[in-house]
Amino acid sequence: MALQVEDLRVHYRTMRGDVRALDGVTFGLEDGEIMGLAGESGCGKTTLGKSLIRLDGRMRHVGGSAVLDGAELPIGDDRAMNARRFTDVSIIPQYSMSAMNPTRKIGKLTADLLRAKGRSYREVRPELVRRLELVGLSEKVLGNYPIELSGGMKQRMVMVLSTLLDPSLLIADEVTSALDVSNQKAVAETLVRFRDLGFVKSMIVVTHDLSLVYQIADTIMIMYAGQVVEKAPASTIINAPRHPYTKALIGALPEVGLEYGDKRLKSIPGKPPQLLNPPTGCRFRARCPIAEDRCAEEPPAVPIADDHVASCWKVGS
Amino acid sequence: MGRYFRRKLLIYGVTFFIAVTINFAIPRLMPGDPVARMLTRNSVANPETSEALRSYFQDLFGLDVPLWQQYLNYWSALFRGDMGVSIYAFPSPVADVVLDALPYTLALLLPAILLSWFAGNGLGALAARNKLLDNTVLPVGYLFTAVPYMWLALLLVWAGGVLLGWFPVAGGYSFALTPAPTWTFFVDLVHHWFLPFLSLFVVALGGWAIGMRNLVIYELESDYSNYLQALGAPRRLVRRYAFRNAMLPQISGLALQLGVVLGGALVTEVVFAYPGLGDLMLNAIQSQDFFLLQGILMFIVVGVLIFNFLADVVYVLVDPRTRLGLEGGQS
Amino acid sequence: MTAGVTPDTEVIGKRSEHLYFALRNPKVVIGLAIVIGLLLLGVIGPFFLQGHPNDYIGPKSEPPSSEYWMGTTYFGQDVFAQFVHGLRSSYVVGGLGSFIAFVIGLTVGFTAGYRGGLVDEFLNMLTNVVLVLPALAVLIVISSYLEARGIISQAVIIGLFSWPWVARAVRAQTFTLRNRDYVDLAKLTGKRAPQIIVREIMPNMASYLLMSLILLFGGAILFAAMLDFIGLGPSDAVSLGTMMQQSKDWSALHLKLWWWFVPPGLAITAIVGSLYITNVGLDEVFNPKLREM
Amino acid sequence: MTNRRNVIAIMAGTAVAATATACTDDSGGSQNPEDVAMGEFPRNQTLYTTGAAWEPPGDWNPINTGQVTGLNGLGYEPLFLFDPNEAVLTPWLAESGSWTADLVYEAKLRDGITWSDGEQMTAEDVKYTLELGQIEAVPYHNIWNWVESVEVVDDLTFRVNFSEARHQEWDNFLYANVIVPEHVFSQYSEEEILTGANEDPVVSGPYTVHSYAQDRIAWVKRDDWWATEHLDLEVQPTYIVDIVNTSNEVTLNMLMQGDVDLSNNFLPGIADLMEGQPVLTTYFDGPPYMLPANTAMLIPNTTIEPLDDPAFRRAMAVAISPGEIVDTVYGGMVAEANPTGLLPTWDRYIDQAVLSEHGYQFEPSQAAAMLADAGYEDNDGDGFVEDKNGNPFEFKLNVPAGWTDWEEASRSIASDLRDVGINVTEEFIDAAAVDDARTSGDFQLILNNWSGVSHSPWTHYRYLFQLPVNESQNDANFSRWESEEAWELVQELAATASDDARFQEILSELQRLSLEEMPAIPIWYNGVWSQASNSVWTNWPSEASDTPDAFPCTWNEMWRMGAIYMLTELKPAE
Repeated sequence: MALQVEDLRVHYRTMRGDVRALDGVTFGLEDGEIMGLAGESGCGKTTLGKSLIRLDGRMRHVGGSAVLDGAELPIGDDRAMNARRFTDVSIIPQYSMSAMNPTRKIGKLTADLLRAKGRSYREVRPELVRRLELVGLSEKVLGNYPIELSGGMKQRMVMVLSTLLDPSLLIADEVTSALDVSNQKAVAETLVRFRDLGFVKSMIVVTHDLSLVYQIADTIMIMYAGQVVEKAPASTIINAPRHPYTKALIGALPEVGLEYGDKRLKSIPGKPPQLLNPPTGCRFRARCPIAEDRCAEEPPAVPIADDHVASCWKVGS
Repeated sequence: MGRYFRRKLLIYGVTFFIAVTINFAIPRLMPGDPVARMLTRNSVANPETSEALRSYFQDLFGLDVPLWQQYLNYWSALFRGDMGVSIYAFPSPVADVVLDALPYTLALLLPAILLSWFAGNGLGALAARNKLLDNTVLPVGYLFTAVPYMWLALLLVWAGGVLLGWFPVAGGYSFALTPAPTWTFFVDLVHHWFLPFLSLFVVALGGWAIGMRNLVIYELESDYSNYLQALGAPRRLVRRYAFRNAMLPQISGLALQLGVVLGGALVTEVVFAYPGLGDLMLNAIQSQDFFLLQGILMFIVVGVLIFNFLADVVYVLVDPRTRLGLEGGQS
Repeated sequence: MTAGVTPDTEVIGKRSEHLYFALRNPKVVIGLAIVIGLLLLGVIGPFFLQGHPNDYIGPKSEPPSSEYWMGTTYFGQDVFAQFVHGLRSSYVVGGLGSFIAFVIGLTVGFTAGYRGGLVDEFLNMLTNVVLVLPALAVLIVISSYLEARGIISQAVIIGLFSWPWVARAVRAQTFTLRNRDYVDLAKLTGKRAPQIIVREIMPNMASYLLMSLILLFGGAILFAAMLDFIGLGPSDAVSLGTMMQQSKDWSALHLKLWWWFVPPGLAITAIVGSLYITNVGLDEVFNPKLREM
Repeated sequence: MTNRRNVIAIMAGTAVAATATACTDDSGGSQNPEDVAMGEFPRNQTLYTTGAAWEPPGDWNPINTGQVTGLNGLGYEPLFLFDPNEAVLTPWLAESGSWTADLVYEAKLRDGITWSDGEQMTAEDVKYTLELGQIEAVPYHNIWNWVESVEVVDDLTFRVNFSEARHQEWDNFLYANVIVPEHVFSQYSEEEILTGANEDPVVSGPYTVHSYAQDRIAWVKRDDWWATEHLDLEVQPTYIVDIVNTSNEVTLNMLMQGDVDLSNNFLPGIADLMEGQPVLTTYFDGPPYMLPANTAMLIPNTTIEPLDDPAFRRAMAVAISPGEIVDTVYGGMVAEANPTGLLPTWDRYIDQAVLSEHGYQFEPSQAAAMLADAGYEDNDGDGFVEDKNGNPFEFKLNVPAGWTDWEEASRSIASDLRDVGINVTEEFIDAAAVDDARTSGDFQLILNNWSGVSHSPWTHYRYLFQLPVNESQNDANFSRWESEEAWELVQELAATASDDARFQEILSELQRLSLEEMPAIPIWYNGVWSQASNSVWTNWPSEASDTPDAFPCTWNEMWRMGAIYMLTELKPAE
């Protein structure tokens, strides 16, 4: 078990009070597992991604824990967390295009980062160059400024950079959203390759693009309104989802390979509840076609198979 | 890069052209007849004499030919470095009078603007990372930027000059000295220079500090800063990057601010009777010496243009984006 | 990234959110309080004082008293009367000057940014030219040739030379906004350019425009003060700048008439300073990032 | 003589030198004697003055005006000085001079007057100077309307033949114009003579130019000044540094810091300041503090109704309160003008009979009455009278914007006039615009004070009545008042010697005319602004009997009226 998250609660401070972006999230991640994390925007998937590496200014760690390789991640403590970043946990951000300081040569940037981690650029460089070639970048880019690279090049550069110290957990946050279909494929494959080559142990791929996750992820976790609704092997989620929300999400999925995500979700009647003071019980019940009185109470996480969990009253029976 | 500079130079060229044209046009559209003024100053009794003088000055000032020809003459004269004769300092040529005053203004302006720039940026950067500073230094900064130059200057003279008697109250150097390459003279120059410089420096300082503070904050919130932090880079590194990038806009700001600080210098000089362009300008105004006034404006404009161009060069040197971006690099 | 906050911003509109923070931002509140306070004094004050502020109403060089709140000048003019009238005209210059500059700046900026192409080339050139010209020097030269100088004429020439940086910024903003989908949508629905600019683009940079207007205002007041100070002020009216000049010319400091010398300078500092502080406050209101500081 | 242009080089040079010295010794080289040679004026041998120069030194040419302070007096000198107390010309360069015949004037120069380049001054120089006047554009060109020829009798004696003996005008020339060295000026082209700068002037006076800069000129004492031998006169200061006028503020600061010994510019509130600053003195201890220098008058444009009506102008005169201006604006630093406009110097010429008959004083009610009698009434009830044809009128009183004391004065005048129903408002326009208006006649009311102390009231009446009225009036009769009778008298006056009985008759007649016709309304006497500091130099001219009574003034026209004696009488402070 590489990562074990227990009842994680993270809130957003706003003028109206706390928005419960993560409200008791629990899941595990095996070594070598690539987990797709999907759901509507606002469901908390990005928040979860961030929580595991760096809370931004308005986030507050309210409760729960995340244990990585047997050592707890000090989510609430930015300083303590620093020690784990890059080496243990790393991220490929949504904004790869603008992730690198525009006024610093890429090589120098890398050197700075390594020095901060007490590693010598000179020692790491050969490996770095090898990995660059792996993703089809020449050694020269190290002498370039980010603006001299194309979008795709930047994306790959960031991927190499983020995984340079072989972190055991990598969070890929909407990495493909900015790219065209062909690049998406390439990036997705690169992620898998990185895992296979052991550059990263396990990976959480945050996305709204189910079809893409389906191709690379071992497991998929679906979130709704700040909570986990279902987690199972990719194929199970796509072919035999149990939770009504997942069903709605996948439901009429005609064939794999078509981009779904938000476009499709709009067809689910109603809107997700706002998380300022969420309703008790099952949060999907307002939109749930099969909701019943029981759903007014918090549904349990029902283990369907040993690698398949769904939080719904109806899946048990 | 070449294209970048060609463009800039074009702009400066046009600016110069327009400035010269304004310079030429304004006086001729405005009331106040310089020749009549010379005559009244020569207060000549009998008509025929005044007529003789009038025609004499007429062609001395080149007012006796058609307008378009005056304009052409004006240009050709300009390139010969001939800006006409000053009425205020008759009969010295305008160029000489201005050149006399120029060093003083430069000596005031350049240190004031550069030092305030460095100090201000430092202060701003500090404020951006330190809540306490942010709440103490900045409000003061706002006040300083808001103080009318001359008012501050007057207070400084009164305090440092009259009450304490630490500093001289007027002039570029002691009236007891004649310029000479001696230590005494140099010390005296500095002594006279300090208060005017200080009042300029203080006012400019605040502006830079505020600007820098905001820029740094923005940079600290930018994507690359987030990425750095996500990868566990120490705050020192993040700040260093942010500061470096925040400097860039400040550099182009340097050029733009020049005009403003220069304005300050003009009025400050008046308060200290500091023999620079500002003081000269006031005298030119009071004696309706539009040749001199034009000459001064001319020098100022050229100076500002040069300074701007230097700023551009520096900018290109420090910011790869301008450099590469204009060589046609992607994105 | 906004995933987490989308819910609440849906619930509470941006406008009210800004207002909410504005009213809770000390910088904004204090700054505006001072500016408006002095404004009111300048607007209302004169109505309670009869006669011209330059009339010789009382004893000469009188220190502040219950009768003459700010004392009297060297000639026995009521400093308070001059002060309130001065405030009024300074606000007029600031207001009118900044308004003119603002309008020019917007028009040039929007046209350049929205039309692009040659129009942009030309306007941008124009902007840069005026930007490089040393404003005060030019103002001095121009106004030194005006025969009868008035507050209005002063405001106008100030306005005519302080617009470029607004134009520049607006142009840049427009560039980024003009390709937004809602603008394209508006285009498709056949709205005409001015409409689009006013309805679609302007609202999206309202905060920015407001702030630049404030800065212009402060700048105009300072410019006016400088002109007044070197004797290029309105020859017929009283402004804070002319007060400052008068008190200097009649060596108020030497004659220990501080009550004549201090108020005008202090008032200008207060007004402009408060404007700047308000501005920073608003900046924080409009940019949550700064708010977190 | 060094010039400011070097400063650029020097600053650079010094910076280097300075840093060099800085490394070697921090005490600096100030003990080094040659620094003094470099021109560091010893304070106790130097007189610092300001108030005379309004522009940077750039013109050492005595032919045209607008020259550096002291050029005519310290540098060049006239044949005679005018003694304002005795109202007589006293010999200066000339040892003696007199009318040897009706149309012949002969004078003898003092022996052994040397120009600063060592040349002797001879009658040739005088002849040359006079004949320069034959060039049209030379200001004293007009003497050749009545001078016929100049002959050199011997080295020191010259004779002038006249076509008409204009005594007053000739006297005016004798002390108002300086003698220039022929051997220098004959080298100049006509243009150089008219507008050349004449740097490094070759002079006959007690000082020569030491150095100058944009904001100052320094004079250094000559050791071979003729007057030391002939008149046993010795100018006390070795150096005189005259500082170009700056603002009142700055001048006051310098006075109070003891950087300036004598300020000849109007400084507001000096009266109040002197209480706290015993070291400062003025000519009189109490009001009016200053000696009168010229008469400030309200000039009506008599070419427009109803200003063309003497009765109306007299009413205005009665309506205006000079006292208000004297007290409120000047804080008692000036005196009310005599209705005749004649300066106190000329008191002896004032005809009391005429004055008591035609004189007047501030009396609003009477002014209103006078208006009514003259047929000016307010029929449309707007509070202001209309002109004789019943048309309302509104006049502007223009003064140069920025002339603070005049601005205040004009406010006071305008409100006085409004009080009696004459609709006048003050308007401050540019100094140049005022000049143009005054010269071209395109104005309604202005203030002017160009009638100043001189050897004879003739200048005053020339100023008032000069005819003909030209397109542009440059220095006289700005009212454009055409009184043939008066002008006849003025011309006769010009040709009448002061000791001639006819002289007083003419003056009485002119006084009557000026009071009846009121071409201009005298209001106050501008002072010979003079604030001196006793910190370094003492024994300034003052009313006290044990001090000199010369004008304590550095204005160019004052030296020739005895101000030069101020320098010979000064004493270093203990």
